[in-house]
Amino acid sequence: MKKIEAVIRHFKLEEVKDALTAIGVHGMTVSEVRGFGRQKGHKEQYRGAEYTVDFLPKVKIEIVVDDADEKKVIDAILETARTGNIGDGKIFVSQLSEVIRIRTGETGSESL
Amino acid sequence: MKKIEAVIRHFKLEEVKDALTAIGVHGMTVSEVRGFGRQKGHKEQYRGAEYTVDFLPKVKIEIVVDDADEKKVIDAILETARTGNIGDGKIFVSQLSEVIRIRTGETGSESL
Amino acid sequence: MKKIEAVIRHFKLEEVKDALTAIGVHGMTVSEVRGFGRQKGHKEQYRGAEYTVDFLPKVKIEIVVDDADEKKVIDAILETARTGNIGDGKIFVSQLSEVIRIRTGETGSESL
Amino acid sequence: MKQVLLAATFAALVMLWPGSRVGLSDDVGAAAEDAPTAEAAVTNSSEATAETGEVSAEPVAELNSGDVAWMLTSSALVLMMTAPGLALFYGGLVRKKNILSVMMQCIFLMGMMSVVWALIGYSLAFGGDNPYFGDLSHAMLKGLIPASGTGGVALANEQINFIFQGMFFIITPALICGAFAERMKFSAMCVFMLFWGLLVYCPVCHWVWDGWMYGGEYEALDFAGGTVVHISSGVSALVCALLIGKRLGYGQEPMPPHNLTYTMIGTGLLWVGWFGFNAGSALHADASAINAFMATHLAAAAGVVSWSLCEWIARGHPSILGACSGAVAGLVCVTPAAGDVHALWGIVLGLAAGVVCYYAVTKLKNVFGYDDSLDAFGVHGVGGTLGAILTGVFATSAVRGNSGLLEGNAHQLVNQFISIAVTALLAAVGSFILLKIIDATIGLRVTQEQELRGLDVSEHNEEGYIFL
Amino acid sequence: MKQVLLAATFAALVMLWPGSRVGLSDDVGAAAEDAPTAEAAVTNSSEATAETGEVSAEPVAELNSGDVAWMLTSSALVLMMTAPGLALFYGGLVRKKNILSVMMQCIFLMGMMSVVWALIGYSLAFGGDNPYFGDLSHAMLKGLIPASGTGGVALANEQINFIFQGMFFIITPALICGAFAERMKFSAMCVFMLFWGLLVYCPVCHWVWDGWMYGGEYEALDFAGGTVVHISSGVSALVCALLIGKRLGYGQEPMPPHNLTYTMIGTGLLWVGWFGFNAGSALHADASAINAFMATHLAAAAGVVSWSLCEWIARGHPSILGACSGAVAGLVCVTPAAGDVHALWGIVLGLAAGVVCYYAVTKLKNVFGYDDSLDAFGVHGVGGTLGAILTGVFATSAVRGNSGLLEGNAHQLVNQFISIAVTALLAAVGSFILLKIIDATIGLRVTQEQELRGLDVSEHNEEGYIFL
Amino acid sequence: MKQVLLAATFAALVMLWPGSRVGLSDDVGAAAEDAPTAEAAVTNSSEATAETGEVSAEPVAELNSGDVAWMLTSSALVLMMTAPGLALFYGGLVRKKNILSVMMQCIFLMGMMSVVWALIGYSLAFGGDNPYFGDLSHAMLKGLIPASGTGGVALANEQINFIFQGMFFIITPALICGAFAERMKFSAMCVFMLFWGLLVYCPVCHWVWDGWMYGGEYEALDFAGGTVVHISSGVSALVCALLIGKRLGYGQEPMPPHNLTYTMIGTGLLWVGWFGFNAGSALHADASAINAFMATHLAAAAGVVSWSLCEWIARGHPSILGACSGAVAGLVCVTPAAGDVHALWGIVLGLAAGVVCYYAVTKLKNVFGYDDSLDAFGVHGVGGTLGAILTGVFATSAVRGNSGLLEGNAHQLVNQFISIAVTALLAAVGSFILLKIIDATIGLRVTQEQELRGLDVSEHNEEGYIFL
Ligand SMILES: Nc1ncnc2c1ncn2[C@@H]1O[C@H](COP(=O)(O)OP(=O)(O)O)[C@@H](O)[C@H]1O
Ligand SMILES: Nc1ncnc2c1ncn2[C@@H]1O[C@H](COP(=O)(O)OP(=O)(O)O)[C@@H](O)[C@H]1O
Ligand SMILES: Nc1ncnc2c1ncn2[C@@H]1O[C@H](COP(=O)(O)OP(=O)(O)O)[C@@H](O)[C@H]1O
Repeated sequence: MKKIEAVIRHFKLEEVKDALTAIGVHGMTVSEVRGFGRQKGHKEQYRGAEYTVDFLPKVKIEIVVDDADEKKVIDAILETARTGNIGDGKIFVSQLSEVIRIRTGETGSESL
Repeated sequence: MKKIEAVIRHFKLEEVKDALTAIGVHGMTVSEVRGFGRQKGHKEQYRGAEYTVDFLPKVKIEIVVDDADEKKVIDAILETARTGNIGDGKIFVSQLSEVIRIRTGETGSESL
Repeated sequence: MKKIEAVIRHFKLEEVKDALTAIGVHGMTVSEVRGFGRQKGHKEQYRGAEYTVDFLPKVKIEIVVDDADEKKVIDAILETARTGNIGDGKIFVSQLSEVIRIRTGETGSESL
Repeated sequence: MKQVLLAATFAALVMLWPGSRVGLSDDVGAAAEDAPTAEAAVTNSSEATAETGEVSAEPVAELNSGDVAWMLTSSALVLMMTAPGLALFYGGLVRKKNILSVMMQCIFLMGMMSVVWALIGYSLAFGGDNPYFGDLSHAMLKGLIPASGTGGVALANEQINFIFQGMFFIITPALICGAFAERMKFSAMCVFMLFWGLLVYCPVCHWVWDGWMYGGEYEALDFAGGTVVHISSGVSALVCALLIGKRLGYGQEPMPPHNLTYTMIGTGLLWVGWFGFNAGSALHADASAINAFMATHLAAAAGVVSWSLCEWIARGHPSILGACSGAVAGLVCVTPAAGDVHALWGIVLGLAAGVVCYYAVTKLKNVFGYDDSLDAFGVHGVGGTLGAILTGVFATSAVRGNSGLLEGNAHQLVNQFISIAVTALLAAVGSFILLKIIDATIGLRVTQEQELRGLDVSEHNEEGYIFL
Repeated sequence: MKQVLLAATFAALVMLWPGSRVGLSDDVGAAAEDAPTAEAAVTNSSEATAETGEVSAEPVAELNSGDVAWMLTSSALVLMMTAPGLALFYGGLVRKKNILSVMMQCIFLMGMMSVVWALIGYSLAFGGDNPYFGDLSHAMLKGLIPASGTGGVALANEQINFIFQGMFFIITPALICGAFAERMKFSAMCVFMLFWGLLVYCPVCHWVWDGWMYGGEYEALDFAGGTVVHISSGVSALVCALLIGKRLGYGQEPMPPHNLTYTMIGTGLLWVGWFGFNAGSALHADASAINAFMATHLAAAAGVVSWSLCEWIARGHPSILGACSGAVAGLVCVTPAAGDVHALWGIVLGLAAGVVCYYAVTKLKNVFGYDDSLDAFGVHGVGGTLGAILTGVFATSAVRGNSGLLEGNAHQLVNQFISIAVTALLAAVGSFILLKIIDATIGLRVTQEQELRGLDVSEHNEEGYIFL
Repeated sequence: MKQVLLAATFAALVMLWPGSRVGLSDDVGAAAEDAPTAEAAVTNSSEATAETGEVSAEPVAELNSGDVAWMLTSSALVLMMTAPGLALFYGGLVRKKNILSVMMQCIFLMGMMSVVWALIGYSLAFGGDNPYFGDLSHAMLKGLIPASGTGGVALANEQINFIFQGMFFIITPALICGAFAERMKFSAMCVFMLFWGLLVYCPVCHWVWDGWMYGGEYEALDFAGGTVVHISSGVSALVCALLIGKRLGYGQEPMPPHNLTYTMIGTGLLWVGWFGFNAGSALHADASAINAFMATHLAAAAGVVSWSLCEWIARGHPSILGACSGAVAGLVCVTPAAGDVHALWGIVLGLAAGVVCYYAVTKLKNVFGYDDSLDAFGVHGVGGTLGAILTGVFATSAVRGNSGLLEGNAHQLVNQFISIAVTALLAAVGSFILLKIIDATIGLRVTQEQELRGLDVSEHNEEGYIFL
């Protein structure tokens, strides 16, 4: 089982979700994050104080899939989340040793 | 060392925490996430616009434990987080290569 | 490629970021979490009700780096995030099987 | 009674009476006799006018623009108490998933109750001469809208009374919402409030401000609604809390207020709005209004201090929720008294309310174990009762002519207890019956799943905050 | 015309006229003739006074303190409608990343429009005798500031008119902001509003309240601004929405309101403030103000009920955004009518507005496919037009002397249509031309990147909430 | 002096005085002589009345209901400035973890200062005839509560003064809280404010509005509190900021406002409330109130424009915090002037305040390096001083009879500088000594750990937002 984490732009979330649903992914977990990278942040000024805000709002999605589905999920994300501008984000893939569905106790592919 | 991630329902958090404390787990990290899965979302309507909100609020807990404790932690979660209804959530387990306590620099089991 | 996750105190974030930038880390992803550990929480009282709030606000940073950089990143974090008091947080390291830059499709070290 | 001539003559007499307290006329110094519903007398004449189209004989009286200005301002302030005041105060105390449901109750009651007030409520509360029941003489705004010309002073007074009292008809039910917050069906809430307003509020209002407890042997002192508003709503709230049962997870999971900043903002607006509520109840911009304003302000202030000190002593820290609750407790407690006690007693009332309500919401509730989610009973029921009693103790004749126990008038204290008992009884029995009927028909409570998901989404298809 | 003597004599005559409705003097019973801008007549005398330093002949008239109290209170209430009222109402409806941009529009308009009003706007709206155009007789506050002594009643009246009407000059453009929210350049907004105020608002205001539609053959009934405020802004909003185009992602991604609690708080404050808007438009604390207050309140309440019921029937749930929208729709619709219909018609107006605006924002908008982000047209344009028409239907002579269709006066209804058409035309054409010019010069819209990032950061370098 | 007869005679004389400015009586045109504390004279008679129970001789004067309506409304508006106004304005500017601590300071001061005002503060500020010190003649509300009947006009006036001025006694200390926000101990804050109120505020208030700077050779023009409120609080704020030291991490970590939407809402409410503050300071609903209202509104508007333009030029973007700060700066600056300058000068004052305060908070503070967290000094100290000076420059005799430098009265400007210097001196020295004593005893500052955790949790055991 693989965990695919992708940090993407906010306004791409719906599109990515639809693409993933289309290829048969049934679940994902999403969280708000702030990202720091090549994409330039912005300055904020409050009265006499000025800050450079390097952390920009991003969305992190986590999708757990069978090893076999890894590639098509990655491709779907690459296709839909890309704008071509700096700041589109990253995909990180890692290995899971176990996946369990709490409701039933099922494990592995069954649990997804 | 294992990292056990569980996506659970909000109102189960206290119960799960208590169960884990009871079996000797000393720490965990919690974050707000939104989950998409088999559990049906709801419709929201704002004047002329209607959206299906597929992402439901969930809580993600991350617990790092010695390999030896993996099973009892999973069992504790399964027991307390289950309601039997769709949407109870998942448990994901992965391998960590290193764990360090920032305060002391201790590593491995010492650091938990 | 390694993923280094660190749970740290809020007010250490800027310092840690600066230290990491100084040693050449170009990106990180940050999220708000709540931590439960040895650090004592506090009591909150609302009229007749009293709760012990065990979960304290923390910041989680995730940094993906080449295996070679793992140590210097960890050292930078240990140095800057430490106050010496309980609650400084943890560092967790895990192995990634793949890293991709969405904008370009580059993988591995190229993508960071 | 409905004869034009009689009514017109009567009205003219009333208006001409020296120091008459009926109209918003230029008479000054009548404050001691002043009270909310002398207007009842005027009603007839304006009705007569409305029906016949003839101008009644009012040779002297003129609308006093200062009184009009103050009463319109006060009415606006009392509306502000419900929204945004109470909506924020209560809204901040629930969990995030139920914030809109609380606010919806407030805004919808502003709509529904106002329309009901116009169609029939006002008439049941202020129509007719029967000391026990209002009649339908003002139903459908009869006698409340001009039939020719601007209708004269009598009509204006009746309209002012309609407007001002109508704001009370909104906030009183809204206060009850604190008891069943986070679990009651919206439809059930609507039905309950509709009938509660007509069957509990209107009678109590009629008795105390226009019927057998208004003047005469059983006269109850209730300047601005300690009995009519706070006891009636507070006791009904308790019944609601008992009948609807506890929230899922109550006592097991933490249910902290999701946004105390809202509660604090709401408190500020309630405090400000309460000036309209209490000082507006003088019905004139006169000495009585000034006295009520001053007593009200100092009672609120004293409530903040005493509740905060209770916490400081008991817990080592004063809390902002405590300070806010203290302000509201002080305001509730001074409500019946504001026109009959001077400001020094206002401070005493506030101090007492802070301490007593503190114990009510921190100890009493836990002892009895009911889940009055936002302490509608603990603050309004308890504080209102305390205020009604203390009004009977502290009423000072120098203020408006009424004496309390301290001035040797034990009879007044007895009357206060009668008014409390009668009001509490009607509120309890009425609410109980209504709730039982609703429970047996459409049901009181949302499903467990809806409750867990939160009422905002499950009842209104909306979310309060979408901070993405 | 500018001769001192003539002016002074004229003023004295006006002030002495029995039942004169000019001054805030003690006259009562003149409500039937009362209307916003009889003050125009007074203007000349006060100018004369200001210029010569001589005290004009005003032997009798005194400032009526009750009227002053009410008008100052009303002015404060109307300001509160823009901020925090509208700022919260609109602010809650946008996405989080644009909350400050909406609030900034409100507060900056409060600044800019007020200064412009003082320098020239008031004069263009209320200066001079020409029925079609205002003049510069009041430019730079001429005749609006004391030259010696306190300036007498005429000056005070003119100042009150300046203050009260100045608040309308703020909120009217602010309403338009709902149409182009989340995508318009701040600088373009400033330029547009500046000229819109002078070239659209001031003429309409002059025509309806001080010119050819005020009294005379083409008299339009617009008590508090259904035409001047709501139709003018609503129609302009539609033009803005059409010309500036849809928001990026409109119709594809969800754009739910980020904070409905703000929208609800804003609604409460708008409702409260609207009492100043409508009842203040009586310009006196008199029977007319009371009538307007009552009609306004009941229309808002009825709007809540009817919009909620529409939703309940169509969707199975009433929503809080619906209830709030209904309140505003009712308030908009009763605005032109408040002084000419009684409260029972107020209820009818509110009910009608709730239903009609519900369809406008849920169906109409989707059919035509324009992106009126916050439904400025759907609520203010549609509701204002409905109100203007129904005023011509329901106007009741018993209230202020004006009759509508129901009393057989079809002529009034014709006049209402004329006023609607003329206002809509000027608003549409004026806005169109202004927007085209701005588009061709500085540009209407932020860049795509700025829009995606949100206007708060890209236009103002700030974030609304930093909840770390 | 305390003899009944003498007092009654004196009171009667005062009331009968032509154009008397004592009572809220029907006299008009006396605005030019009008000023806050002529009431001091009345005090004695009402006291006498209170003590003997005899009705004093007041054959003519009657309460003017319009004035009462306006003063009660104004008092309510000024309370609204502190909560929710200032609580939101300041609350939005701190970091999330300290939001409740700021709000708690506001609400607790509303409680504590009001009670202190009743027990002794008012007496120290307005009691007795000594030009330098108030006495205890009004302690414990003596002479402020009715002893028989409603107490007549004199009592009513005294009560109005008590109520209205009492609201100033709340907001002035609350303003100081901006300087030490996010790090001061709550207990230390309470003790400091208690003594600051009695030892700094009351004397300054007495001097300027009831003592040696009120009338006579050293007369300072301070219509609504530029000196009494803004300079006293602003200078004290600077001393607090210097003595308590910088926040942990100041200058190193970003400390952006956590919720600018609150700051904007607060600004709106402050602006609205300020009408009560400034126009209410006319003490009547008269021409003077109208003038003050107009000048106040335009100054606020001009402040928005000029601060925003400064930012637009310097940074390329106007910000919402800038616009809000500009509004407040304009309001502060016009406060001393509102009753003595006409509205055109109001615009000038606002423009000047926007620019000067912009430089004070963006440059001055950085140059000197103190941490005045929310710019209490930069806005209130600097803006108040600017206003006090410009009042001495622009005061126009046509408004209220007072002339400034522009009308050739350099003496007034000298007096303004004297009042500024004396006030600043007392504020600085008084605050310094109090803070040093508190520091040596209970300590000024929370522990480092408490500060890092945030004052909400560490001082009040509560969290502001729980958005789970
Ligand atoms: N080394 C890294 N570790 C973790 N997250 C990263 C790293 N580099 C980038 N990110 C995440 O990816 C996002 C996009 O990266 P950025 O460098 O701005 O653009 P791009 O991926 O287009 O080159 C960042 O905002 C951050 O959240
Ligand atoms: N493939 C997946 N990858 C990541 N998270 C998932 C996945 N499937 C489900 N989840 C998470 O688990 C939650 C519960 O899943 P759901 O399918 O709704 O119910 P159940 O687990 O009871 O079958 C989801 O809300 C989501 O957060
Ligand atoms: N076993 C664990 N699994 C996951 N997160 C942990 C664990 N133990 C601690 N943490 C995280 O680390 C933070 C600091 O831990 P704590 O025990 O309070 O202090 P310290 O690390 O200084 O001993 C916690 O708040 C929590 O977020």
